[in-house]
Amino acid sequence: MLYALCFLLFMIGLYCAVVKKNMVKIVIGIMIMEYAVNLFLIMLGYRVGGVAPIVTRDQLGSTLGQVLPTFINTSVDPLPQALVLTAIVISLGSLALMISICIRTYQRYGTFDITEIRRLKG
Amino acid sequence: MKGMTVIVKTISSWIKVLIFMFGIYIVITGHLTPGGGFAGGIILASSYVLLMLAFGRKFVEENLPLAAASRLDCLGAFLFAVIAILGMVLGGSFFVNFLYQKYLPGEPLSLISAGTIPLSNIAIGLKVSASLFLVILTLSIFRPDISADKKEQN
Amino acid sequence: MIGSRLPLFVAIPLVTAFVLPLFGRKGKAAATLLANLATIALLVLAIGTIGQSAVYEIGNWSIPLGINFVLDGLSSLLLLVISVVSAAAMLFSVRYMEQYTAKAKYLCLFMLMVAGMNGVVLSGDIFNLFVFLEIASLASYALVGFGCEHEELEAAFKYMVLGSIGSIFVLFGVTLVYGNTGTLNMAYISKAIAESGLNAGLGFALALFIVGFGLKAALVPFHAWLPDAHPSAPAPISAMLSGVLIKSLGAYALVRVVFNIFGITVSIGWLLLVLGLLSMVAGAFLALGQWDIKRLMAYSSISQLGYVVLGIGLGGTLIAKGDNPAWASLAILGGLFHLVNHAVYKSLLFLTSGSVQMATGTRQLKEMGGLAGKMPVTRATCTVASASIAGIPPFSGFWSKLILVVAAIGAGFYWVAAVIVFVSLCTLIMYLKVQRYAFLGELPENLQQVRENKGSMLIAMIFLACLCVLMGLLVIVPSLRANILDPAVKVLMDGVLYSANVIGM
Amino acid sequence: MAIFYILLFFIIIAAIIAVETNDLLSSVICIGAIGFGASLMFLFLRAPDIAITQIVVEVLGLIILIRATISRDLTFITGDREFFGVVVSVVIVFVIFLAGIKVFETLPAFGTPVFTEATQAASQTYISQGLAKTGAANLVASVILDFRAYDTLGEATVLFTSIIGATVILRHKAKKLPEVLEK
Repeated sequence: MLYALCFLLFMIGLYCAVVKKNMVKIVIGIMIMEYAVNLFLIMLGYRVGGVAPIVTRDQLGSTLGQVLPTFINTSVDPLPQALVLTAIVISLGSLALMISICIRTYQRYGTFDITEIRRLKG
Repeated sequence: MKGMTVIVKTISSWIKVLIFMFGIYIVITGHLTPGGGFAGGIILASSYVLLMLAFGRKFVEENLPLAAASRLDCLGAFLFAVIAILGMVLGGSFFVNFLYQKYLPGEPLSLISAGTIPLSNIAIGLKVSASLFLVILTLSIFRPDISADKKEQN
Repeated sequence: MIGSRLPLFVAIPLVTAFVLPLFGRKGKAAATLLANLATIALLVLAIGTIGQSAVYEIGNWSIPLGINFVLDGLSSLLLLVISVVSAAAMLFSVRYMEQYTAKAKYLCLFMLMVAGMNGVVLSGDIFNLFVFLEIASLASYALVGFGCEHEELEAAFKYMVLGSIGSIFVLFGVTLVYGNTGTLNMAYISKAIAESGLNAGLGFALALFIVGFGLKAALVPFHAWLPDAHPSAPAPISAMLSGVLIKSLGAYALVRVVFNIFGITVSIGWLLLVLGLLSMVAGAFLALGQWDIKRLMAYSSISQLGYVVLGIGLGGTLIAKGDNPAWASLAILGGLFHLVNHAVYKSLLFLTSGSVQMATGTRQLKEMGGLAGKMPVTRATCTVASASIAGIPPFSGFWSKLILVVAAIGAGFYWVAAVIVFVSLCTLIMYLKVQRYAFLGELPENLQQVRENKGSMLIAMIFLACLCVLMGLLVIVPSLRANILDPAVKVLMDGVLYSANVIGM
Repeated sequence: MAIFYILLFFIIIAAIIAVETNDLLSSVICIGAIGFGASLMFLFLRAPDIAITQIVVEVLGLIILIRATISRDLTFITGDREFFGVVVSVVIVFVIFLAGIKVFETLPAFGTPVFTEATQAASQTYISQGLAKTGAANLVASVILDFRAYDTLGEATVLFTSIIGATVILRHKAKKLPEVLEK
């Protein structure tokens, strides 16, 4: 059910990116889609009653580098977190590039409305 | 942008130091606590953004010019690539954590541990802070002269 | 040992790109030289991979713990194509990009795009493939808008929105795959799918991949951005985009996912076949009506990529049915060979159009004419490329189209063969139109001062034209074919054996 | 469990407002609300690294977005695309949504991640031996900077690419004049 709500968020973003005619609104739609995917990925790794995947001092075993089973059996999945970290930074980068294209286009055309930005045809 | 009132300027020049220290802390303890190069780098960048909002763009540009920020950006990315290539030279494969496996295993949970991971965090922190500062600066420098362009169209 | 050299394919362009912005205005010549050296080094390295296969585990972590590079016949073929086209386009840019400012940044973005494509082609990890796809895409968005004029920005925005949506679809597909199989390594995903079968979640992920990579490849229902983006970019970038970007990010990734991870089925094969046919026909018809030389070529790219997808889809359908593998491998051979050919002659065509545009200052066919006398080398290379793309016998395009037609007839798809021949005729007509209006006829008053371009631009064009003439040898000479094309065909024919090959190596 | 539903509903409502409002500035502020909601949610999902990164990225992202919207002569937008097109896209989006809902039944139930069941999942090794193999106590750091460091190189490169791209797009003069070129 939570997954489906996440998918609903994704679809709201897609709707915004496809239907809206304001450039900034389209960018916002794409951002919402990215949020949805990130949330979804983190949810996939969640464990009921889990702990964060960071080893603390009282979870260290006796021998070097060994971790207690209490940690192994409760830690959430670290891999999706690593992926989301990457995905967040990627989305920040594409946001910066998109906004600079928007601003430059605004300077050229004097509008954010893509129905008025129509020099190319066919 | 001329900057804000004296109160804002004084407070932000103090807070700036705190944010900067906090950013560095987040970067260098990234392998032990939550955070790491990306979060820390963005915090470092935001300390400069705070200065820019309080003192105006000119002041910041004098302290850290655009060209220098661009060089730092390249340097950070280059350092990270160098760590990867050193892994290839010293450890036999691209991105081998050669420091941890061969030279400096360190104590778990202490500051000096995990080999190249803290070094990579520092390189990424440098890269991210410089590049985000650069983006904000570029976006704020760009002043579209719309009226002139519209005349040109008509 | 080829395996240990694989990281260089990503490391060389990346390090070059990180260093290039450090050269200021004064170091422009040095920066250009460095970038050219890097592309040539990549070309040499790529030639070294011919006929080899290897798996390289990054950081010495055995998969699935770490990420791996996989070099097989298909990636080797794509690496070769990418490095040939990028070397030629880089050589062409030496002079051509003098028109624009910020040349060091242009070279930097160019190298980043090459790094991204090499990374996509070599990656054995599906999330890593997404990351490198984003590098190449972001670099190409910025390069399309490089001129900062009205049309270029509009095209860049359109391209960026559709491209971002495509990327997010791919990312969502990756998350669904991870949620169902618990691994990101392509070989292990393939193994898990083979064990558990295709459930609804994986099927939806496959649909997301097809839409996402289809958007990157500009197959027909998703092609809206291409005819704007490709003409708006500077000419060497148009050559890169049409020549290799849509193939490595779109066609290659799609084929890899469909054939080697999910395993081809009859319905997916038919889907590819229909997408290819639609792209071929629609692209050709839309191209016929164009008067802008680069826009015409962009539409023709859609049509030509249709041939590639059609050949591979036809082969896939036959593999899935399982009754005649010989025709299946012939169809795939035709598709892949057409991919190589199209990369060479379409990039040559875009380079000649750039040469014409630089000399005359226009892209409209109606404003040109009679350039044959003024620009002999451009004219000659353009004619070679046109003859090649239209499928006139000794040139390369003829052979790949012949193979496709023979495979279609042999497999009993007569109507597909008919459509291939028909679209080929349309292609002939549109390039005759280019020849007639650009190079023959009266020279207009205002173009009397036109001179041929000099130096590196000509070398790049002549290099590609020679390749156009000689490429037919790739299928005719058995030893070349056995080393370059056949391993690539075998990768697709093996299908999901990919996982066993990678894990076993 | 309830906290996730509350936060997710909050995020969805903020997203709907962001999509439907006609004032660009409020739209951007709603995006901020989504981001902070997502950050809280990451915290409750036991992902403190992501929560920190999300919150700082959100601040910078908002600055970038506000830069685009503020001090423009029109922040108010009027009208949508033609009515027919809107209806068709809503229907298509809704159909995909209904088709997609079934997909999530194939995933393991929320709270039981896939790596606990799958054979040969890398995450099991990351958790049990990550500290021994890399020496980093923060397992996310050990994944992004050691096991999958190559991804992080790609990620840093993406950021680098977009910064170079943004400076290229925003430079003042793009083409040289013909006279300059002749020299």
